[in-house]
Amino acid sequence: MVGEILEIVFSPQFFGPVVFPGLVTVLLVLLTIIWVERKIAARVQMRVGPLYVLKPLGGAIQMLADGLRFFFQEFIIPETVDKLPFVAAPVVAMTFAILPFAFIPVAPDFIPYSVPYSMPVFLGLNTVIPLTIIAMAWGSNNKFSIQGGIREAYMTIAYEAALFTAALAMAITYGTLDFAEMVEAQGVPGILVNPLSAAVFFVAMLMSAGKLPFDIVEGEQEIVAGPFTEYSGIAFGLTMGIGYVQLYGFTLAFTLMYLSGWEPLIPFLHDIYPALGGVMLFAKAYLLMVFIVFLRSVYGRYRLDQALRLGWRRLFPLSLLSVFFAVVLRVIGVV
Amino acid sequence: MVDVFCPFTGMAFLGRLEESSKKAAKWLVEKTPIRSFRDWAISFSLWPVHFTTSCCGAEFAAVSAPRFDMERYGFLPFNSPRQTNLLLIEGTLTRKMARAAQIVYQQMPSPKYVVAMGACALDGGIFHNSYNIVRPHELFPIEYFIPGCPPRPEAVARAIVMLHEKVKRGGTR
Amino acid sequence: MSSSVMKARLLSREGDESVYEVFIGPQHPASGHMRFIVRLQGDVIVGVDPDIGWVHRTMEKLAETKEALKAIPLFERMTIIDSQNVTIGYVRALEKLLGVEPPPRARYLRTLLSEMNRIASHLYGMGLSGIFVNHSTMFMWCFGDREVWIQLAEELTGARLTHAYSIPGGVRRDLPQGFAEKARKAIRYMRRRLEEYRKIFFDNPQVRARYEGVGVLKSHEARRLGVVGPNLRASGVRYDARLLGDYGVYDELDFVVPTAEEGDAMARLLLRGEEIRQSMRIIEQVLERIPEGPILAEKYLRLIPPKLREPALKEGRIKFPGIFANLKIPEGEAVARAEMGHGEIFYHVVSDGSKKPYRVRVVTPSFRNVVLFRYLPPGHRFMDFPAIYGSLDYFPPESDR
Amino acid sequence: MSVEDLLRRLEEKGLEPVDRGDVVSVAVEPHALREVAELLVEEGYDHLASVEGIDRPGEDVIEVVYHAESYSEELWGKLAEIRVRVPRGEPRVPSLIDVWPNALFLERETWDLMGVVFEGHPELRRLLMPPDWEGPPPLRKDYKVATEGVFVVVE
Repeated sequence: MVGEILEIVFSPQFFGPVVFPGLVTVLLVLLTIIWVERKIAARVQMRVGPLYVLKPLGGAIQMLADGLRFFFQEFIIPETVDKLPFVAAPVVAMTFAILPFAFIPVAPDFIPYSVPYSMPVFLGLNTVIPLTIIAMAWGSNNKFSIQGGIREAYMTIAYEAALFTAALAMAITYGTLDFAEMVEAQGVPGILVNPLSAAVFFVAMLMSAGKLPFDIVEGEQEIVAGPFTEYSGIAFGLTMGIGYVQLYGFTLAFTLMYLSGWEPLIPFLHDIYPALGGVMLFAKAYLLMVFIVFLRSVYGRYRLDQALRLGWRRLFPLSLLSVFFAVVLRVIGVV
Repeated sequence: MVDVFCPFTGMAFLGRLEESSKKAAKWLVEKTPIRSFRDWAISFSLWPVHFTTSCCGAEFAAVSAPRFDMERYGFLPFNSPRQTNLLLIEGTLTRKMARAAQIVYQQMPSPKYVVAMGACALDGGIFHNSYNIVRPHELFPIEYFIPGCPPRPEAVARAIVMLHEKVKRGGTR
Repeated sequence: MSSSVMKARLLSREGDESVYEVFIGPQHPASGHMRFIVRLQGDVIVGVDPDIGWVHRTMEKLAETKEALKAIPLFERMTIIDSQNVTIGYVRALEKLLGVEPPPRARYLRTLLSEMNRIASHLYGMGLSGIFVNHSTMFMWCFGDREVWIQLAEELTGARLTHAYSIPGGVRRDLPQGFAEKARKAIRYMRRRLEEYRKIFFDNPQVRARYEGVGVLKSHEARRLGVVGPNLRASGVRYDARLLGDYGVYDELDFVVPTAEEGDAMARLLLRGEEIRQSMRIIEQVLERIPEGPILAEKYLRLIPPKLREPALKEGRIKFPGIFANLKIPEGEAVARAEMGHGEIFYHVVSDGSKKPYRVRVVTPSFRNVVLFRYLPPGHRFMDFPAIYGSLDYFPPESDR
Repeated sequence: MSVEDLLRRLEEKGLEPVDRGDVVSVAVEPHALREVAELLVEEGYDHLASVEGIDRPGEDVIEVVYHAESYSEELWGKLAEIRVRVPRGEPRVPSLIDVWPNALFLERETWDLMGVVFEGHPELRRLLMPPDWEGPPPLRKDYKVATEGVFVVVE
């Protein structure tokens, strides 16, 4: 009985989405990365940042306090909102933010759902989130929210084309649509093979996760909290998490596609349990996330039209160029 | 609020599903370990709403700025009243502003706290005979008053720490 | 541009049903204590209606109910971040009515505190302009460095923000020991920090993208609209109330009133940085040249009882004799202008010969800059609005009084 | 564009300008206000520094005082002051918004706090006072607020 349960728990199909890289790790990442973000910003800004909540660790559980506070706080459903989308959208958004983790391989023999096109599935599932955010904005029935929803809609179209095309370039380079095969095909990290595609993917990733300098959707100086203005309590906790979960997913994908994934594999850990072989992958992704949240202390926010212009006039042509580059590489047979 | 058919009527839910589930949730939240957990979380996550009523706002800004950095206690000024739980009345409350302050207070989800800052928020201060001010204690239940015109950031920080301790030991209800 | 065209741009426009009205404030991350009714057509602003008065604490009326001297701390509350510059105009107006002139040392001390306040005020404005494009580092740095100047001012006057330093006929306190060294240290620190600001903020491509070419105010428009302060000088008009020679010792010092030609938001920000540099130059010169002597006019020193006068002069602290609060202001009128961090403040004091002023009219720089909220944003994107607001360094309690 | 020119031109109009050091003051009738204002603009006074009302219940008038300022270097130190006396019961003066665009908010504030009606001003709405303010304009002398006692002990 216990053995069966353990077998289920440690089967890739369960362990992947639920423990690593899925739900549990997502929560852990959420708890720490926001603290890291606040702590880095504080350090740059000559401050201390969260501290007294857990002094020996520099206040590392600050987000636990914030999260619990949101959890126990009243969840106000205003009279004027459209109740179904208002309540359901954050949950749906969170679901669709976590679902893609089922398609992320973390180690050679540890692929939760082995599909030959995990990359498009991963990206495709992520594109549902903007729709739920627009649903939130519309359901909130608030002027700021609707402005935020419109911004989200504009931004989505601007970055998605570039994001997909950049990923396509890598698919052509490696000749596969599967993350696991991509990692195996990477002798040289993809970022060196096709830096153009990596750059485009990186910027589009920032836009998608709504991180500075592209946190336009939540632009607090103009539209308070954008689509999330009316949310309180646990629902706001969810909406706040979406961006970070998305970021985590994208950094994992970035690592798999451009930073040679779990390589170099640590055989010792991999032998104990295959998922432990994903430690390198996680470390790379986490470092990338730390770098991205560090941008908060360097940049402000671009304007909506500037971000759109960047998306359409720069990123999209560059991504097409990267596809062309990938085709050339393929034809001359470098990879 | 509709009557929901429930086979366990009289057993688990007394009549109205929504109401009794609320009651059950409340009972659960008020139980000691959960309640102290909750009080701990709230006390380390006092987020004041971005609402500047008067010139004490300059000192309020200094409280979250480097030298006094109240973020050490998890104090983070935040955008919308819906996501915050602390209303700091920063100085004089004019009649025009009082109405806005009331709306902001109503928009905040409970549990919520009000701290009044400055002599003007106490009893008018230097503007005690003005024709355009109101006393905040007539409008809100105020946890702490911070005297001073304007109060030094240390005083504001002290009030926040006091509120933090009061919340932590469950003294705010 | 003829004034009728200008007027047409100034008037509020309601717009038709295609206009999307957004109420920014009074509770809003970027409004502070005021409200803007922003009318949008798509993403483009058609009109902005500034709705001020949320902090109207009736200063002009209350000044009529107080003895003239007691109105000094009252007026400080208009611009608590710049309290020496905001009261110096009132003090000058009273001095003109009373017919006293401050002794040279007092004038130097006033200049010293004025410039320290100006730096603190500019840092406040620059910090806000940072947070308005969500550049939190600039905000925190400026507010952190502002504490340096606030601490210096506290050492000089005894209060962090509300100094009430200038009184008719002089100042309240003398220079404390070792002040000059600390001030020079602060100046060295600030010079280094301004370089760092340039690196992270003014040369940041993102900040340049947001501020350059936004909210352009041309020179002739600035003249006609009566815009004041750095906002005026960034449009290429060289005017500064310090140059009038009415107060302080500015005519004896070597400094430049910086101007810029562009007139956009970036120019306004850069100009503030340049003014901080000039203020630091002034402080250095003041510390070098400050003469010895009394800090209160002879006329009022004589009012202090002899046994208190000696210690007061020795300690450099003036304890007000009771009679001082009950000064009768001679009948007449006086105007005074002074340059605050935000711009020029105007006082008109009318006295009927009693202890209390009959009427005090004060027009604050922020109030004169309110027209810009009508004038500048139309035609810009919605997201430019915080940038314009941030660059104007508008302080609502000052405007509402 | 100099102070002498201004004084001469005002005297040509039959007015009596007074030079009080930093202010050139001229008293006009309400109907001549606009004319004088336009003259000042021609002389380089390009904007207003202040519009105010002084309530004088003893003489039953409200004195509306305009201070014009110039950014031209020759006129820096001199303000131009126009004083208009209007009856307290019905204080009406023509609006100067066409002459000085920045009179927009200054006049609106004076209407708000002093009750002076500026004829032709396009938006005389509440500016500083709450929109539902009732009662007399607060800056008038008959609007009383509590005064402070004297707390200073005479030594």
